[in-house]
Amino acid sequence: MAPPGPRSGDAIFASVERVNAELFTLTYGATVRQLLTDLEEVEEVNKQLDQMGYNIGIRLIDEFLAKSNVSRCIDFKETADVIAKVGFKMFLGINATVTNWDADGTCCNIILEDNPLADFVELPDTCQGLYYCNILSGVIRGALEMVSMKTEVTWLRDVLRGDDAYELQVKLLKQVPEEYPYKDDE
Amino acid sequence: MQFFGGSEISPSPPTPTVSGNNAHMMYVFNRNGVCLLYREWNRPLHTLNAQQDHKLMFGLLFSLKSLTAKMDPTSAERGNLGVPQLPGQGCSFHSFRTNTYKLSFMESPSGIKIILITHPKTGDLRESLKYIYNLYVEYVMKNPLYTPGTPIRSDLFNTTLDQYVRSIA
Amino acid sequence: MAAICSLYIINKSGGLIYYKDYGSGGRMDTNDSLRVASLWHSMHAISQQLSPTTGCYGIELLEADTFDLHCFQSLTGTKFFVVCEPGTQQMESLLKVIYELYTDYVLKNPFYEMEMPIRCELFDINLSQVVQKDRVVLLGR
Amino acid sequence: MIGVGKIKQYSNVLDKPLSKGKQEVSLSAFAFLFSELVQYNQTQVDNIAELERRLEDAGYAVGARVLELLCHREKGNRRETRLLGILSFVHSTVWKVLFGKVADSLEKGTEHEDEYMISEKELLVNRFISIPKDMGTFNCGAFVAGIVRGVLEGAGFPAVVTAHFVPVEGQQRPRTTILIKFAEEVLIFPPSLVTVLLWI
Repeated sequence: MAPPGPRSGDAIFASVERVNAELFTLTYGATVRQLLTDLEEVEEVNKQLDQMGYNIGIRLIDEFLAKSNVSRCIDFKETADVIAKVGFKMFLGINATVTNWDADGTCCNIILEDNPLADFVELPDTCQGLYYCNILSGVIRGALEMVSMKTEVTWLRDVLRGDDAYELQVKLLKQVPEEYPYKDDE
Repeated sequence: MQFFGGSEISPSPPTPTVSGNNAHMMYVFNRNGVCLLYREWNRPLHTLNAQQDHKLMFGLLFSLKSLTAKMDPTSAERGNLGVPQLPGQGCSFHSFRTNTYKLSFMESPSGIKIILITHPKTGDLRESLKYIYNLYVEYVMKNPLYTPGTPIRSDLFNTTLDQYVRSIA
Repeated sequence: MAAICSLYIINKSGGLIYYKDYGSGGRMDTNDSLRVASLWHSMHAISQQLSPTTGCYGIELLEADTFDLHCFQSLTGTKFFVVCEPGTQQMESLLKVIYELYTDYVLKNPFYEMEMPIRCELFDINLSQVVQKDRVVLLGR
Repeated sequence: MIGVGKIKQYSNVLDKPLSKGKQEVSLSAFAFLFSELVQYNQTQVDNIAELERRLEDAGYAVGARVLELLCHREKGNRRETRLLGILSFVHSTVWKVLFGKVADSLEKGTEHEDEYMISEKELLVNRFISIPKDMGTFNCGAFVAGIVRGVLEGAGFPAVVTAHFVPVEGQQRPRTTILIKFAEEVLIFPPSLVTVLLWI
């Protein structure tokens, strides 16, 4: 029988074990605070958060693939779409919409309807320049890299910096095909 | 791993005959790795040139045989990997399947290896390969003009083979 | 003859990161299991090269005289394969369950380093519940 | 301590209600984040005691906020003043909010007056974690110990809180016990007495 198509984000979110978002939010808050204490430089914290997100992304992608029954990740447009729609719902219980694709389908924006990372959070002025939710951009970059798509993920809008929504831009830099690893004198 | 016989020229692939069946292609190798026959019926993708393709196929068979001999859970002594097996010695494989094709494989005690690549859902073709081996014995081995170890050029064999393969896969 | 003979997990560069023998035909020593893993990795890659059509993802089932070998490769390149009695059923779903155990008890373990051999107690405990001795207990996960 | 991520006392978006705490994320999201928090801290320390302390610190900050959040939401800003009251508040209310269930057990220590133990067969944070043999008795539950200390001290009950694996026969996995050792002034001057004194 044909392999079942990718499961919807809601279906997966309903079937997995869930926890109170506050535990997640407060733990993330503690993580950022630790980085601010250890690193002081806000720009360093942004980098470290992105790196931590990357470390999560390269692990989390396998769970995403296993639970979402996504069978192939060839086309960047399709992959980014399914990761945004299914991934954010499956892990964070939030809806994300993918908008304004560029002509050749290698760059898109993802708008988050909600953001559990940032509940109760208000940046004091000592933290200007901090991308509080930078772990998310790292997660997407790490996850996509594991399915051979090198990307650049940046924040377009951030509520904690005064914008009206959270919006990321995902740009495909290179699709790294798995080269045939054996020289021909095998 | 040097296992190629002297002859450099391998049979040039015949023009693929359009056939309704879902058999893709067939290889016949002798024990020295010479590609005696390559028939192609439906192969949209060629990643390598003919000579590399045949060399790679033989290499795959050789290694898979030594792998299966090594992994045979029923025999205690296993020999070690990569050591050439006598044809028919130890546990061998008879087919493998990927998402795009099924490869059926048969090896005679004389080291003649017959490989048929078909649609992934094809059933067990072990009997069919035995039958093809008989065709090979009838039309090739018994043909006085054929010198063993050289590519097969018998049209009668090819047409009979095409008909048969069309009927099974 | 046990239904399942052994289980291998290989990282995306062909290194063996997990090997479990279910005590059927003599355990393979570590060198051999490492060699089997890297040989399978290259066979799996070569089989894609020989595909008559595009979109080939490598060997999923190898049928030999005395065993079957079922292989699942994740889109991230990690391979899980199990050696079992010829004709054993449910191996695809078993491999899927093992893949999910891997995403839970290996990838979520802070003390597991990516691509390295798996030494996670929880992975072993949960695996032993799915594969008791050599019978597969496919409880609804 | 830089005050980022502090609870919103006031919010310029006045219409945004403080969440009732009904929103959820997947356990996996928390597990991957927590795993990364542990891995990050491993790079910042050179021994296990330090790693435990750093996780405990991280937990402490969470605990302090949980107390504020819950007092506002659950107890209408009335502060808990009795020792057993705060312990059962942690054992049930805090555990339910953070881990979705009441803790398995709350016991008073047998040897020492000032010791209490909250135990959990499978502490949520340890769900997917296998401790390598060479890390001895290290327990990532130090994070939860920090949360408990944050709640207790925030409520005026200073204590030393540690996490321990306790083997359970017949079980392959040990349970985790959060050991609470109250400071003596808590037993001599319980906060209820202190608050009375302040009013005089």
